[in-house]
Amino acid sequence: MFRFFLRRVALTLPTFVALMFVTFVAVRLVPGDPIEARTGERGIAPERLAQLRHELGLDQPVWRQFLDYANGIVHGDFGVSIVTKTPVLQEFAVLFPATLELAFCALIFAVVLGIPAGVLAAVKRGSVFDHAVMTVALTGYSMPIFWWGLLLIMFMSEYLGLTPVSGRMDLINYYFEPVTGFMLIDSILSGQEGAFGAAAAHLVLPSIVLGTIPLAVIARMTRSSMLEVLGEDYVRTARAKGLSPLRVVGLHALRNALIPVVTVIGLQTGTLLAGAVLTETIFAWPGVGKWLIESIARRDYPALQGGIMLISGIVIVVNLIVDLTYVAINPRIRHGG
Amino acid sequence: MKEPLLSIRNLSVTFATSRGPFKAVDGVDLDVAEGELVAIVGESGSGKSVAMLAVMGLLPWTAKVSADRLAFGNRDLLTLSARERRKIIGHDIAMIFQEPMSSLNPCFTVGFQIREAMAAHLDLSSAERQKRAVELLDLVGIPEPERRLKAFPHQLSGGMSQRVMIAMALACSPKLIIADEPTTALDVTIQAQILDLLLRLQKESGVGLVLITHDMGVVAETSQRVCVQYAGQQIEMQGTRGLFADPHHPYTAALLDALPERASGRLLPSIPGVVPGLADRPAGCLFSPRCRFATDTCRTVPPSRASAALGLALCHYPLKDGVPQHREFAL
Amino acid sequence: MNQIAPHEPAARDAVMEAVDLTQSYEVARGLFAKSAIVKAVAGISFRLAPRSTLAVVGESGSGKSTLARMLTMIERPGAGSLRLDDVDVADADTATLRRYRGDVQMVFQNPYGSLNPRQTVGNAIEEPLLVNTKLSAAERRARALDMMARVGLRPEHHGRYPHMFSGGQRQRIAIARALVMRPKILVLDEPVSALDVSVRAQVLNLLVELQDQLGVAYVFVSHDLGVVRHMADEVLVMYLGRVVEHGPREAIFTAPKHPYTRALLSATPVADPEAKKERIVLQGELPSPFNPPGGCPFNPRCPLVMDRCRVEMPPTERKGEQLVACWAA
Amino acid sequence: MADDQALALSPAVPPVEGVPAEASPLRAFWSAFSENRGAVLGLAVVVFIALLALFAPFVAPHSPIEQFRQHVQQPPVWAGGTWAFPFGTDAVGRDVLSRLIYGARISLGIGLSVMLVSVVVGIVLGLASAFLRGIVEVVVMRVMDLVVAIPSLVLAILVVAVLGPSLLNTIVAVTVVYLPRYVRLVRAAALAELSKEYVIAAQVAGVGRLRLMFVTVLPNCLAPLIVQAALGISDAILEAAALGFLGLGAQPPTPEWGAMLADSREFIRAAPWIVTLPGLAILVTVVAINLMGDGLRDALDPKLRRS
Repeated sequence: MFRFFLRRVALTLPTFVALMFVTFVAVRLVPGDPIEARTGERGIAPERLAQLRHELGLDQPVWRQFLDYANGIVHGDFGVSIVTKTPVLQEFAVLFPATLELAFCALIFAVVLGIPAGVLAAVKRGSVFDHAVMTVALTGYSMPIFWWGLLLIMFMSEYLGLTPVSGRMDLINYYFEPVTGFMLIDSILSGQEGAFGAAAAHLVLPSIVLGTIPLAVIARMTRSSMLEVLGEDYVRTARAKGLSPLRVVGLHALRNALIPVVTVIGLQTGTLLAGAVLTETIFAWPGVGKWLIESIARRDYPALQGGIMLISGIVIVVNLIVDLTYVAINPRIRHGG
Repeated sequence: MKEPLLSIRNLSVTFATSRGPFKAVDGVDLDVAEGELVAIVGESGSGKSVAMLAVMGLLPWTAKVSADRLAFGNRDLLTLSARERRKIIGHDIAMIFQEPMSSLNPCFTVGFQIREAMAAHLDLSSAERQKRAVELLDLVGIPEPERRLKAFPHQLSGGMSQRVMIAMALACSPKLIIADEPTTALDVTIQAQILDLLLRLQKESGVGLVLITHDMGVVAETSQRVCVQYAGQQIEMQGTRGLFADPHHPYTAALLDALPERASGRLLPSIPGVVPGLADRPAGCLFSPRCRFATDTCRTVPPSRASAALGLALCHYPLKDGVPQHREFAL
Repeated sequence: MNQIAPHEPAARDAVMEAVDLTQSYEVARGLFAKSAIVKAVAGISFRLAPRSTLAVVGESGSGKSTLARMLTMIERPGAGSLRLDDVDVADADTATLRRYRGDVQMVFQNPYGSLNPRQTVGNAIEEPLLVNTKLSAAERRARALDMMARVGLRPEHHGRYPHMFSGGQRQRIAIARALVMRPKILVLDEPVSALDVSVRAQVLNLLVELQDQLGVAYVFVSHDLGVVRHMADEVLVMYLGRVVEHGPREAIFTAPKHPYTRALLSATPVADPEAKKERIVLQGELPSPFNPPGGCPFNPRCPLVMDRCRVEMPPTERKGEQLVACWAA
Repeated sequence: MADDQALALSPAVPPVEGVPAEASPLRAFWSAFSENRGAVLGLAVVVFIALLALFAPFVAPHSPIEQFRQHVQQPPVWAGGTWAFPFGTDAVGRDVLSRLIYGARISLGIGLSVMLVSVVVGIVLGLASAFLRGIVEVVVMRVMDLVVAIPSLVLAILVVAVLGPSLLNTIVAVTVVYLPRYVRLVRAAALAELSKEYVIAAQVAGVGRLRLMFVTVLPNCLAPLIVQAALGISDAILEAAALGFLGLGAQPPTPEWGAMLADSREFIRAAPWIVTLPGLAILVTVVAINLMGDGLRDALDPKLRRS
């Protein structure tokens, strides 16, 4: 197990290096000189320019710059935002809990609905329920989520007035300093009555919007995995033992069917973070996705570079954890061939 | 003859396919008594497994099962509720499958799967179940049973897996075991071990055993009675010695002649053509296109069953000592 | 080690001669263990006479499929020599290999997997001619149709796809494809084990007739002793990558010398309920190829095992009509 | 050799009889495909939208960029508008229906070009890594791993940030994002085929590597690739629309559906149709293509085909 762990970790290192390389090269390819971006259109004295170039290490050879960049990242230095002048890592750390909270709730929404729906659809294959689940899943999978978000705001918030339109919190009625960065937890810690409800209400629509595609993917995957497993010889063996259908499906089949589903759930991390960019933009959710889009608009390339590096790094690490979990739940791999 | 454990009359199974209904089993009769070893033999597509899966109630929902009688002891399996039927399945009737490696659930230990069968049907404490599981593995010849119970199926070889399957089948002391090609996936020397084990257990416990196989050699060495199937129909049934000495259905005779070990010349007497599929089922006797004795009657009129003296052959002109008999003269 | 006294008929002219063929693989053992070296085939020698059939018998893990792959040069032998018409092809260059490729062809076990589902029967049979010869399209077609007729396929099957054909019919297509280059040797890897009895007889008969007509030699790999006894002139019994017994068919079947051959024969069910025979049921299973036993590989399961068997590999010696590798024989 | 010997077989080897002639592959495919009613419906909708896109200049009542200043934010005909602008007009008085019809050109165009480039590059890289193994495979697959590690939209944003927002760069960005799926699919399919006996049989027959790659193996990998290509079109349309929505795709006044949505966000209360209709157009198109793709999968992938 430990050997496997080491090997798997070692395999991700080249990906990290390549990621650093790509972000480094990409930002160098961006049209426009970073110095110009800093000084704006007022122009700059040549001596000052040379000094700035030296300060930023731009007078060094390219490989040297890359090594400095990589070295910085390894030591937690992801650059400094041009706009806010704060370190990128620090900005990211402030904003990331918001994204994490949203992504987590969206994933819970997707898993809690998706797996039972997929299992029931597979067991009742060909029934009205199956067709309904598959139709909803297909629609969800095909949904432009930015439009879906707007529709929900239009209907739930503007028309029915059930949920807040945007943001994480009702800041007029409640104010408290962030402790953990997670609004649900902080609202409880603040001790203010109604704060938790307000925080939860803000989360509902964004979670549904962000969870829609994962929900569709998980439901479809669970259904097809379940259908495949239900045809396996060992399920027939379980039925031949006279076990109840609930035990056959809920234990023997589901346990095996969940193995690929867990992998798919893990792979949704990327989808969730990508979807967060859109969802956060629509709901004015102060997370890293919205921040990334704003960085482009402000031509804040260090923030963009560092943000992409950090988000991708998180995805790589999560995928690594998923792989290790996969090993842990699959005895065939756990005990070697 | 003893009261049969399992009694089947005119069992038919029809599958709904996209190209219309497909009759996989067509009019099978079978009685199996306690302590008896009956073989069902046939080539692929003969419906031999499907018939027994129908008895177990293990067919997919696309299958429609009908029978004049399908009874275990004095209980009618056709009218039994699913819940009542599950009390018999796995308890009084157990089944062993062809692919031992894929028939065990890869996610659970061997011990869990054996104990589970007992937990479903027997009133035993968990310590008693564990004790019996150890005894069972010992009985089927698995060394170090305590350690093996903790193993996962992928850690076992094919032969070992089949022994585990047998132990699982025996867990609730069934009255009848159905073994569906239990040795086909195994090597010859392992096959010999498994067959010996099955025969020994059958003799010792007096359980009824239905052995489904395509191998005439296995039939000859194990069974007391043989039921031959072709294209879903039961075409002959008689005692094993009688069947090999004097087959009454032309298909049985041709099948035996086509075995290399029974042939004398350099060329084998082969059967032309292939088993009819869904699209090309002949009007009369299903074997008529390949039968060298076939007449116009055979090609147009479905045959009826001959007497027990003629092996219940489903044939217009059953063979006697290799010569076709006109039914009216035969009896 | 295996100084083979060559077989009398084969000694004069052999179309194929193998000396000490050996093949080892490095096998990854799961994710957690070190990879291991597995000797799949160790020191196999034989001579194959024209128009004759050499049967290779063994259970799974015996190395018989690896041997078949080496003989057809799908993979090169790790060591030893393989001579075709006195040319060593074991480590020949690509050009030599190409020249001899047409001389050794193969028929596979699974008739459903060995035909390309997107290739018509005609194209499958013509493909060897297309890539190896300069024949015109018309000539290729003529050769293919001729070969199809020989295996009992009708001309109208030329443009059909394999999925409409049954297992036995597909095996005929595979045989036609293998024989269209008129090879001297056909390696048949379990050619009938996936077929039903009635169809099996058709294919075996076809092989017999084609051997008479075309004079091709067969290497017939099988685990079915009934079929082997029917087809073979000579039999080579393998166990865990080694030859344990090798001799003329009658000698092997009527007077087996090696305890493994005897066990194999006695374990094979015979379709005759009257036959009373003494059953030798071997204990245990095939040892792990990663960790083969010392001495004779059969010693952990052998009923005649002696102390010597556990430490020393027995030499291959002539005993009666056959060559046997056993201390006790 | 006994070539001159009679070809007639002895009675012991009966010739092959009664192999039924097969239906043409196209007919067999259609009968399997048309079994799935959803797929046929999807196909019909896709064909309809494709025709609209193809004949946009003849079908659309107005120019997509002409601004009718007197008719700003006119509601659609069912909400009290006029037949002159059946789907109403947008904030600057452009005809929504015409913009939607021209938008179909852009979305389908992006989807098709992304798919075509991805399929071609995917086949080349996938086959190369499956057949050449070694360093080629390692490099190709590691690069694909990297692309996959970056969340799709984030990667597309990065590419657009480097190249600048435009329609063409949207295509490049979305292609980069979806390429790994095709490469991995082709490689996996090719590796699966390579382990089958017919490939070994072809090698024994002396078939060379190039022929093996493109004539023997590739046709057998096409079924999953076609399915992926169909579903890939819809994914590409969604991704491009998302970029358009973020202002990183097609630039105004191009009538791109995602960009139309972004333009109309602020009128969500006043003129809900400007928000609803472009999104609905995306949804209907993508659902139709996905329905068709599922039907293709059922028809082409025998493993999942209902028996």
